[in-house]
Amino acid sequence: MQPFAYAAPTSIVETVSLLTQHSGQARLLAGGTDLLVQLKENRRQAALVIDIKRIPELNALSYSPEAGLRIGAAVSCHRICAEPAIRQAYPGLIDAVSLIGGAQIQSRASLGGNLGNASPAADSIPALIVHHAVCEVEGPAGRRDIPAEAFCVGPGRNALQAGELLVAIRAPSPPPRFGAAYLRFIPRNEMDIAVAGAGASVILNEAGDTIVSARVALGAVAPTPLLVEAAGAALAGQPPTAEVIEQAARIAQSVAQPITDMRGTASQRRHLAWVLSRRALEQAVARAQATR
Amino acid sequence: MARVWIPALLRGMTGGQSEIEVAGETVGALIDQLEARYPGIRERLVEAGRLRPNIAVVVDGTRSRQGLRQPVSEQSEVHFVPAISGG
Amino acid sequence: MNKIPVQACINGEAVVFLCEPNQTLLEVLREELGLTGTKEGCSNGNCGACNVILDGALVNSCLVLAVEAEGKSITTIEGIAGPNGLHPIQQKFLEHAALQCGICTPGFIVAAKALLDHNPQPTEEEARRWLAGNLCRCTGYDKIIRAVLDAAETLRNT
Amino acid sequence: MSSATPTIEKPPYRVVGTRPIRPDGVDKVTGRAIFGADVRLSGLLHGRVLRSPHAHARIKSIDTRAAEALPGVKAVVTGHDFPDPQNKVAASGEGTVNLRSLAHNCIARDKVLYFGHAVAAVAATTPNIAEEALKLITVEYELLPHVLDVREAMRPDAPLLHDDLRTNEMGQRAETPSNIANHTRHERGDVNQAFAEAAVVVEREFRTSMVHQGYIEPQNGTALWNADGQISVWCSTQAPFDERNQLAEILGMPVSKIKVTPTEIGGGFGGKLSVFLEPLAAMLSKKAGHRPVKMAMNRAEVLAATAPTSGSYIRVKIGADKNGCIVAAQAWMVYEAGAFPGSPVDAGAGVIFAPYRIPNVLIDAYDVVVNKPRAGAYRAPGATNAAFASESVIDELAEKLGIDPLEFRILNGAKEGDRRADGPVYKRIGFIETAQAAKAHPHYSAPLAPSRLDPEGKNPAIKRGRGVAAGFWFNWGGKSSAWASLNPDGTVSLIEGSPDIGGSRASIAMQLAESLGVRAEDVKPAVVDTDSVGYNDATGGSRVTFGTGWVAWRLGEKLKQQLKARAALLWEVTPDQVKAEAGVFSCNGRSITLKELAGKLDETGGPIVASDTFESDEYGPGFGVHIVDLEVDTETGKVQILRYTAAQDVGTAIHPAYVEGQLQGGVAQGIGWALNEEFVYDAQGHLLNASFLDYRIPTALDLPMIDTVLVEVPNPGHPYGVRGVGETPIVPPAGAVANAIYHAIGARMTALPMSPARILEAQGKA
Repeated sequence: MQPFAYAAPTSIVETVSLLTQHSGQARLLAGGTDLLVQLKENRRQAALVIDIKRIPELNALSYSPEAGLRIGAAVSCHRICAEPAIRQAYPGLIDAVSLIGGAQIQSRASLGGNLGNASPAADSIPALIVHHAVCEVEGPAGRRDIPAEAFCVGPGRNALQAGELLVAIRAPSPPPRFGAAYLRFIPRNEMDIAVAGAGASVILNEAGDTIVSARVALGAVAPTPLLVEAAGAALAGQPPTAEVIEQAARIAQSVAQPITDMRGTASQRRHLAWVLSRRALEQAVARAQATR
Repeated sequence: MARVWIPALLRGMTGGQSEIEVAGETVGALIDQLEARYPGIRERLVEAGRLRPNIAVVVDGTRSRQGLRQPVSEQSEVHFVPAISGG
Repeated sequence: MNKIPVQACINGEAVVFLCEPNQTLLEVLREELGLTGTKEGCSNGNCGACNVILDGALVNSCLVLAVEAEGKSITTIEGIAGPNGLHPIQQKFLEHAALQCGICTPGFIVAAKALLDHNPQPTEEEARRWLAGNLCRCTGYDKIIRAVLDAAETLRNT
Repeated sequence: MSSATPTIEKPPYRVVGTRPIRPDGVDKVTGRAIFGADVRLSGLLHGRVLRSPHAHARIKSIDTRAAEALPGVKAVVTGHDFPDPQNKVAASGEGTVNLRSLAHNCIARDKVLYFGHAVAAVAATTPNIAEEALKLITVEYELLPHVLDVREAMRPDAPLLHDDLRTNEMGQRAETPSNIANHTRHERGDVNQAFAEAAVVVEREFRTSMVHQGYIEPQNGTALWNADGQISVWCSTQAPFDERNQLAEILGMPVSKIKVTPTEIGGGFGGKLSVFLEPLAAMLSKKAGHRPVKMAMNRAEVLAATAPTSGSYIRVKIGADKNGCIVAAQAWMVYEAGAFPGSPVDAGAGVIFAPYRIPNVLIDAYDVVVNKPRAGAYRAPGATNAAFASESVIDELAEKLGIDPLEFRILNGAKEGDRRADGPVYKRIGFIETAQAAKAHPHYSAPLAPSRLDPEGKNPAIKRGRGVAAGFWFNWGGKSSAWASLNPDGTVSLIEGSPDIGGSRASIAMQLAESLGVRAEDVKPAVVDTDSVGYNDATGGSRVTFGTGWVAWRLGEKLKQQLKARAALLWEVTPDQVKAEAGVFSCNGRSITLKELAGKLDETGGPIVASDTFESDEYGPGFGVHIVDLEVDTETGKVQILRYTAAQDVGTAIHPAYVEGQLQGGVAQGIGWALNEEFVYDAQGHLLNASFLDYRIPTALDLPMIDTVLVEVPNPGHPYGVRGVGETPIVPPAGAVANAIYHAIGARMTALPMSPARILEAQGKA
């Protein structure tokens, strides 16, 4: 592996200062499941690797129905999935987080890393989008929030400014009759990167016969994960019927701008955007109905 | 006399004949006999005094280890096939 | 590059080693500490041959920096057998002929140990899912899964 | 689990057919076994290889000065450091290898021929320094046009890989250079007339992609070129003696100066029959002042630059009469050889119609070089591609004729005395028995296995189907040598030279134990270096349990004869009066156990050893018939295997657990090849998916349990009836899966892998 220096700061302030000093040459290490592979393959360069797992706030995980969910950027997928209350409240997020790698990767990979890596195929991001998640970042100019759907700005590029780091991801407590799901397509049953992914969430009315609001987000079909606002708009106020869902899925498909690469063809991905959006919506509706 | 099956790509040399009866007690002797009848055929099968490295001889259903020295009987059936490899 | 001293507990013993920041835990285990039972199959976290248990969690040691081991407890394949002999998982791998070439075996056994530590009664599907990060090219997994399920039963009954 | 269908009563063996724990087992479950990369020598250096970023280019210059100057770097080598061997052919596995090609494949000389081709190598004090040094080597390339597709490579205007390569047609070289290295033809009868008269004819064309053996242990090698000129090499190899020959030629040293020690080997499947790193490590060792150098590939190098097996283009046409008898079969087969001649296309041509009795046959086979890594053997090399094509067409013919697909195969199945498509007549074979065993298996009469994706059966997008296919592999005998010594406690030390890649120490030791009359546990096998045992052919071609096992049987017999003589001495009788039965020697009412007799070696004349070397041609081919149930998510194109049964004519199963394991492992590889595995190259010839993330071999979650049916038709040509087992099981799966997909969705798949994208495409969905 390429040579680099290593630091394990214990505070955010220290980290921001290291990032600022090494402008552009420092990389943050949480689980390392993306970063170390990239450094080994020389796909990214680093003069300094900053291990953020010793910063208490980045390792904190909390949830309450009142305050919602707050996941420190370095918290492992495994820890998130191990919390029954979180599993219950954030089914779409759990779908996604439990898909990221096998047991070995789960115990190291973090949501913060998944976001920071900004892969168009990142599983967690469409799920965070449909859960209305917000990314909390801190930098030389203090803290600010970035909505999950705005966090990625291109393949491998995120919205962090120089010296900024992702501190935590927050998601509001779901309202009653909320359901969410994330589905991805991979050729095997494990150990693959999504050929396409789709997250969906819905809030049903009290009677359960009308969609109050909905979100659909896609992965791996554009340079960044995509929030498909038009699909959400088409669902709002409609009954959760097969026809309505089909129409929303077709809208989602229509905004996909996939490419052909070694993992899939553009036409396959466009097709999958429809299949997965539809199935994710069906599942989100079923879950919302099950909460009644 | 032993029956030699002529490989398809050598049948141009035997006037299209695919099976030829030849006398001889070894594969080498059979090839000598063939060479007498069809000059040039030996060179197609033999290189530096041995069967070409990518050719195997099968006598009576068994791939020979002895190449040109492999004994044959009056009733033998002889094939020249590609030497194949396994993993 | 200055070497960094690291203190860790490996297979129950306190260990101090020096490493460079760009050395992986796998490299240090194998090359510096002589623990070559942990295997390198892909060095990218895709095969599981280098699995170790790090503070109770199953990890790919190729995707852990050696410096990250500071203050941690690590179990490698060399630490699976007890003072009285093989661990039941190891014994069942032998009885079921769950290995052919044996290169993936340490990783599978470490992963199976981590599985049974947190789920003593996995279903076949759960075992397959947990072990999906461990690649085996020889066995078709059939005998491995049987060995793990059988070991789970043995462990439950002892 | 598995069921066994003995068709012939076996003798009452005491050891053969039991399931003892393998002798090397404890070392392998505790991490103590020493694989190639585990070798550690004092003063060890670490080597890394600089590889070509281009598919085809001339090397104009290489500047290694900056790399040599990096602190910690001890040696750098390029192609100029090596002698240039003559065009000379040597044994490799069952086949042969051109040593000049092999040398040029290990390190490029004037041209690089594929992405990943080795260009230079560095030895340094740490792997990371060696890696950094590679970045300091400057290579000036002149890019040349490249060709990746075999049919394009065959065109007269295609870019040529080798200026001196001319098509060989059974000993005749063509006038002009070409990428077609070899053309083979098998012809019998008149196919054109037979097709004209046939009631049903099916013709289709098939494509398969280059695939990799996917062994989990990367290639590695440690070499010490000592100051006295002796070269020691430790490596993971299937073929230590072949590698010794290859090293001798590539390094320009006599064989006697080279010792190859085979370490434990982490899978091979045909991919570890020849050297890659070892010559580089040796030359680096010499240049670094005779310090040992260890080299190991990373996964990307393994995939890009070892010996994957050929992608192919195959056209198959088969005709049958109205009674369902096959009357003619034709195949036109083109296999990628990669950068140097030597694809397994001839083997493919030998197996493509092998299970069937066919009166009129025409097969043309072409070996074609392209700008990809040198193709090598992969478990029944060339056969899976071929059987995918032929078994798909056979299935379609059976369907058109309205005959059950297994019944159709039995009706046309080859038996003793029938002629193989490539000419020779079969001896005793077990194809019909195997097909009948598959047909009689409960799987074949059971309803389709339940869906995994849609257990409640509500989703009309999920379709299920069942498919069958047959497969054939020649097997091989080869040469084996071994020796054994009797210990005073009645155990036997067995010294062999066949690397144990899947449990062969056990199956070989068991054959000695059976013939001598001791327990399996009483034989202690060791696999040793090339100086310590006589010549052994490769562990490959399914030969070791057959060939080395035969030698072990003879060793047991030889030890037994000597023990009889010792007993005779004690009792003052002649050796032929002594009987030996199950480890007890007796004569005229007196008896002594082998153990007791072993305790009296010193007083009866001293130690007893036996050595033997042997080659047999009586190996006998193997047939497999497989049944698969699967489901297709028609909306995503994804296939899930639900149930799998593999029946095979295995001769006698010495250690049935490892025989089952061979079948299960072959099936798993075949399923991976069928569904997802492929090399993906971009237009410039760069391998895009050189990782286990994107080269998708099956995981535990992708497969069900794999049922095996061991059809024991003992091979009359072996003392215990052993046949080769390991390769046949990879042959049928692709065809069986293709046929099952057809029965699920009604579309014939004609390309491997049958990936989700292709299945969507076949349904017109994407």
